[in-house]
Amino acid sequence: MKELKTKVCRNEKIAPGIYEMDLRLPEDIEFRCGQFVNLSVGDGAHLLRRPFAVAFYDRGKRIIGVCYQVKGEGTKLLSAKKEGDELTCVLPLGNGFSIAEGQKRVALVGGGVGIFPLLSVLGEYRESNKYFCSCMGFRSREYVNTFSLFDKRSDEFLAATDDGSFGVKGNAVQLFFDNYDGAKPDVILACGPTPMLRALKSGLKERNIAVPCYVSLEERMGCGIGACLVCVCKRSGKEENARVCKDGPVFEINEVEL
Amino acid sequence: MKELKTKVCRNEKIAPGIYEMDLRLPEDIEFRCGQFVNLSVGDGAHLLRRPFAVAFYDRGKRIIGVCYQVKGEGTKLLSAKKEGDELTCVLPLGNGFSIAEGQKRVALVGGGVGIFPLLSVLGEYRESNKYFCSCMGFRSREYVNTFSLFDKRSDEFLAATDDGSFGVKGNAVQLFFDNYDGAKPDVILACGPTPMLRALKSGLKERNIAVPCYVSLEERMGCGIGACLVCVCKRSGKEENARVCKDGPVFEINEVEL
Amino acid sequence: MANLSVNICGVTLKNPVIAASGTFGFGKEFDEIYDIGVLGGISTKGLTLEARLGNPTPRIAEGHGVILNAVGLQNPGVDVFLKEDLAFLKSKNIAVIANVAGRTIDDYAGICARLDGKVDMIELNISCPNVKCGGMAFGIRPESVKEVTSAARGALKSTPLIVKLSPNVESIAVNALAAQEGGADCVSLINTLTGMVIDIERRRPVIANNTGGVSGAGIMPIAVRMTWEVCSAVRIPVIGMGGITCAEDALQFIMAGASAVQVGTANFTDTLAMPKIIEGLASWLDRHGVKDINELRGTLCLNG
Amino acid sequence: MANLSVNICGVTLKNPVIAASGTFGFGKEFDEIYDIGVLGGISTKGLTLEARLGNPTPRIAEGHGVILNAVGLQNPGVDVFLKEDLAFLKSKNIAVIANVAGRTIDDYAGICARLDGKVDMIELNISCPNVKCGGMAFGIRPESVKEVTSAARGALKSTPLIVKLSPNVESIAVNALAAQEGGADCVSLINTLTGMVIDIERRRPVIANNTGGVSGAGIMPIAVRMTWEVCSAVRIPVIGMGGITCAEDALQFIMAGASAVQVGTANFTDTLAMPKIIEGLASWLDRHGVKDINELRGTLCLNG
Ligand SMILES: Cc1cc2nc3c(=O)[nH]c(=O)nc-3n(C[C@H](O)[C@H](O)[C@H](O)COP(=O)(O)OP(=O)(O)OC[C@H]3O[C@@H](n4cnc5c(N)ncnc54)[C@H](O)[C@@H]3O)c2cc1C
Ligand SMILES: Cc1cc2nc3c(=O)[nH]c(=O)nc-3n(C[C@H](O)[C@H](O)[C@H](O)COP(=O)(O)OP(=O)(O)OC[C@H]3O[C@@H](n4cnc5c(N)ncnc54)[C@H](O)[C@@H]3O)c2cc1C
Ligand SMILES: Cc1cc2nc3c(=O)[nH]c(=O)nc-3n(C[C@H](O)[C@H](O)[C@H](O)COP(=O)(O)O)c2cc1C
Ligand SMILES: Cc1cc2nc3c(=O)[nH]c(=O)nc-3n(C[C@H](O)[C@H](O)[C@H](O)COP(=O)(O)O)c2cc1C
Ligand code: FES
Ligand code: FES
Repeated sequence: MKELKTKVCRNEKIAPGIYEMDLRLPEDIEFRCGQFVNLSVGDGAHLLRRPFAVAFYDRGKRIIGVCYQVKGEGTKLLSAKKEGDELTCVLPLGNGFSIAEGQKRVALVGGGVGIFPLLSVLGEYRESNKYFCSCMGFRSREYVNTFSLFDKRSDEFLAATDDGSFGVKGNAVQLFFDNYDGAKPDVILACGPTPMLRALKSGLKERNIAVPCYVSLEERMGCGIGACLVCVCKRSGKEENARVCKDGPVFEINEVEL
Repeated sequence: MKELKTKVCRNEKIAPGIYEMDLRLPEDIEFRCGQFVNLSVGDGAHLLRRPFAVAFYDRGKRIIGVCYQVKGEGTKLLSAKKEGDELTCVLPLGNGFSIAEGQKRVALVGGGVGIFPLLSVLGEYRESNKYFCSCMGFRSREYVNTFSLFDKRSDEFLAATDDGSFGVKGNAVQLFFDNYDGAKPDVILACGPTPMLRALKSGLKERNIAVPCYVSLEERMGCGIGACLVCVCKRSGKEENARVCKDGPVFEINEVEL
Repeated sequence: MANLSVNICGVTLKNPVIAASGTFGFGKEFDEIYDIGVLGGISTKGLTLEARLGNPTPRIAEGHGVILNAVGLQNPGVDVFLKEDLAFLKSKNIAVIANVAGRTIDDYAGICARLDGKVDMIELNISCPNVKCGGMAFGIRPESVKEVTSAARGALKSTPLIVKLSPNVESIAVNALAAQEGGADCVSLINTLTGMVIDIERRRPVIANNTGGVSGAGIMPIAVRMTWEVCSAVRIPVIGMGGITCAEDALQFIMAGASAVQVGTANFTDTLAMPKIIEGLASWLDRHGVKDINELRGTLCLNG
Repeated sequence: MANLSVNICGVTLKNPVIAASGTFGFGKEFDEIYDIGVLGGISTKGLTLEARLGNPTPRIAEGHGVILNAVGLQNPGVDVFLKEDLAFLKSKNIAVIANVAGRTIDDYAGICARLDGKVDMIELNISCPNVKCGGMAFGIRPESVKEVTSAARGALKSTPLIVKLSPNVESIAVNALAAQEGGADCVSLINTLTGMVIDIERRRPVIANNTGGVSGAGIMPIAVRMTWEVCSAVRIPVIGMGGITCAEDALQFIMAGASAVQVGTANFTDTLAMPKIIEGLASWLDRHGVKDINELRGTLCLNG
């Protein structure tokens, strides 16, 4: 974990309300897929950094890419940043996804901004012999750009939209279960809004699927490094909390209460 | 008085710790010399605008120029602004200097950042037949750039530096009185730190000089437009305050307590 | 377009956005920038019986996201206000709230008597931290809040009385109840929090008065919490303020239970802040399909 | 280089910069970013007798220049701290201040007894606004401040006792005096101010606990004023905090009379905030020809 000054080298709208920002790091950093960065928004009125998944990483050029949706004031400020602007950040944060040697067939299930952490999985395992089946849900065909990267890099790409304007009508979890038999995953990696992850959890239970499933969680953060206990979630069946920023953001789906 | 969005079109260091910033106005504004602008510093942590004299004005291009010294946080933030950055401002503010028809010989007495409001006088009376004698004081020869404009535009230019590294050793007020007989002004316009203005006031009294003398004052401001009564000074011999932002910043030197 | 007008103690405001006392003078200067007739109302600079010069300068300092002021009630006195400034405000067709401050209880009663029937509402400033005697002294303990309120109430025949509460207290809700018991028709809050900024080079407080009142965006969470506490405690209408800079901020106060809001420091940061807030409210309501701003008042649901 | 070390109640700190309770855990995580051995000290997360889970999430919200938190004293309990976390902090050679919180007066005494002689100082958190019983309740009225202080004092043989004061009171100086009378060796201030941020889309408070404690840069003028009031009132040393982000901020507290400072929220904005403050102090002193930071303590001159 390091506190670093970075320079914006690109900040472009890639879909309605969604931007990709590339940041140049001053030094070499090692990342694992699913890890995140805690980014300042560059205005004195905002004391908290914003956590974003590192969606892309070009280690040679020392450039990380984050994709973010404009939600509140912080992301609005970020969207106005220009090439050359400076932002500070802390990174790499969190545990990240890991895929065991024996897990050959990987299902990626993503909804909304939850798809971005999953992009880094495809990046990291680009050269591997794993088989990736991506089930992605998004609002409408206007967001199709955001998702084209999954299409290109996945061995199998399935899309759902809320309004059916692209792929099938429905959400990522329905899509996943509808295609489960074809996908036959050894491991499931998922990220998205909490209701989606809840649906995934209960769907797995109902169908008695015991395949390991890892989810990346979101929680409001203070320090982002594990010190302040702001970002906790409950461990299932224990009187104990886990820190999303340090013990997560990736948890085995049955390990935590959603 | 208007609230306007402006764009930075230049922001350059012209002397140690001193910058000139040019701002493009979205519409035509009429200025009088000695008026000022109340400028945002472009960061949410700073709720107050900063007042600066409009040192230059190119009405054709709709560009105003302010020269500022980096003092605290606000001016530090300003110094980091780049071409294209947006700042909001309120302008034109204050009463400004006025030179009566019959006042042909004008003495300008300026010290430190107090020289900048006086620059606008030379700009406004560029085409007039007035005779300008400028007595300017500054720290050392490193600041000579800042003052070169006075040199070029004044009919007579006298300089003093604290360390004698340029012009004579001393301050602007000493310089002015030492050369008073040559300057023979019909009106004196002055700006600078309060101790300097006090010295000017008592010097005029001692020497029984009755030539009208106008000074531009500085005071911390809230609204900048006359509503909040934050920026007052005392009117001499009256139980009454004047507002620097609205009734001033220019006052006849005997009208106010310094 | 949605209805923005609200009624407080029988006074109709065309919208719930009022200029906060001390930041807007008597309206003339801001009217050079925009037509202040668009506002719901204005609370004047604090008026005293006689003219006052206020505190020495500097009277203002800046913190991070906040400012401090110690103007100290400079004003021309209530009679000059009535003669020279009231007519202009009346001509603007906005609710005119006279903010009044006194040294003694009799002062408060006396000023109220002179203003009775001439302005739309009176706001008792018993919470100004920047004057040596009077001012905040009355605003700290519930007993004295009640006492000064009833004295003012007794001096008024027809004008509704607002009591402006200090946040520098143990329980602002208890003081609001005291004002209600004393006969207040409305309470407004918050006045400024007491603060200090030190110039470390000079090793002196920046403000000549040493301490000043903290206001501006940074205090808003404290002001919202207090507004919610007071709204939960009293039956009378509440006017909320403290750090409001945009329509969304104003809506936090309204959902917490405020009938209207005042905007102070934001007028310094953006001289058009209030007209923007009013437009912002209208467009928020339209976007959310809310027909009447009165439907939003007190709609806050607590968690858990 | 100037001397930065200070002595508080017989404990020597290599510099006056202490990590504020609750923002720094037990130091392990920040030590992954920089060697926390450079700090003057650390005040631990609030410790209770038994382990606690704290409040539901969200536990944090943002205002303008401030944040709000309602973590609610999640901690592993004092015994686990002693067994698992203390050794690491001791190995860092910094002053270890155990921040303690209880539900009852007996709780406070019990925790103090367990910590006595094992840590460098104990800081009584009688001012946490984010827990239902105990916490702030003790910190509001001077009588109960004194009572809980003497109970804690009675349970301690060798460890100096700091009492951490709440700003949500009528007079923090009166409460500081009450702590001094109760036997406190030192007071620290301020804890957070109570606030609320409303999510207007959901019409609910952002924080699950509804209200939270306001901290960060925006509260600094209030904290400086209170530190100055307390330093003017008590004989015992004072530790100042609230919104400090840089060396110049820390110097405001020191000139107001504080012997040391704590830094909380700034650790979130910049994980290197504290080492930068320490370096900044050293270079400010050198630039100003001040040989010893102790020479600056309480050097504030009032205006007028
Ligand atoms: C580990 C992690 C990875 C994330 N990755 C991405 C990503 O790749 N792309 C993306 O678009 N979004 C991502 N998010 C969500 C993103 O952090 C929030 O959308 C963002 O912080 C909102 O900031 P704001 O200033 O626009 O909103 P505001 O409402 O102004 O923020 C106020 C505060 O709440 C916090 N906050 C608000 N919403 C969230 C949220 N959903 N999760 C966490 N904190 C929140 C902010 O960080 C800030 O502290 C991620 C969140 C986490 C925890
Ligand atoms: C009418 C007028 C014209 C001015 N013209 C110029 C100019 O042309 N060039 C120039 O360099 N300076 C000028 N000044 C001074 C300039 O406004 C201050 O140097 C500047 O505001 C300092 O801001 P800061 O953020 O660096 O300081 P900070 O200390 O961070 O400022 C804190 C607050 O104090 C105010 N403040 C601090 N010093 C002064 C001061 N001397 N006068 C007024 N307010 C102050 C700031 O505006 C701000 O509100 C002028 C001042 C006035 C009143
Ligand atoms: C410069 C200034 C002067 C003020 N003068 C008064 C006053 O005369 N009477 C009063 O009741 N409040 C006065 N206030 C307090 C404001 O009316 C308001 O309560 C406070 O500033 C909080 O609102 P804000 O954060 O929107 O500014 C003053 C505030 C400022 C900033
Ligand atoms: C996330 C968080 C948790 C906190 N937990 C505690 C605590 O357990 N005990 C305590 O005494 N103070 C606690 N505080 C208060 C801080 O120690 C400090 O008093 C306050 O934040 C003001 O300082 P700052 O503005 O530098 O943050 C906490 C503050 C924050 C932000
Ligand atoms: S954000 Fe501080 S522990 Fe996770
Ligand atoms: S700054 Fe408000 S009256 Fe001058």
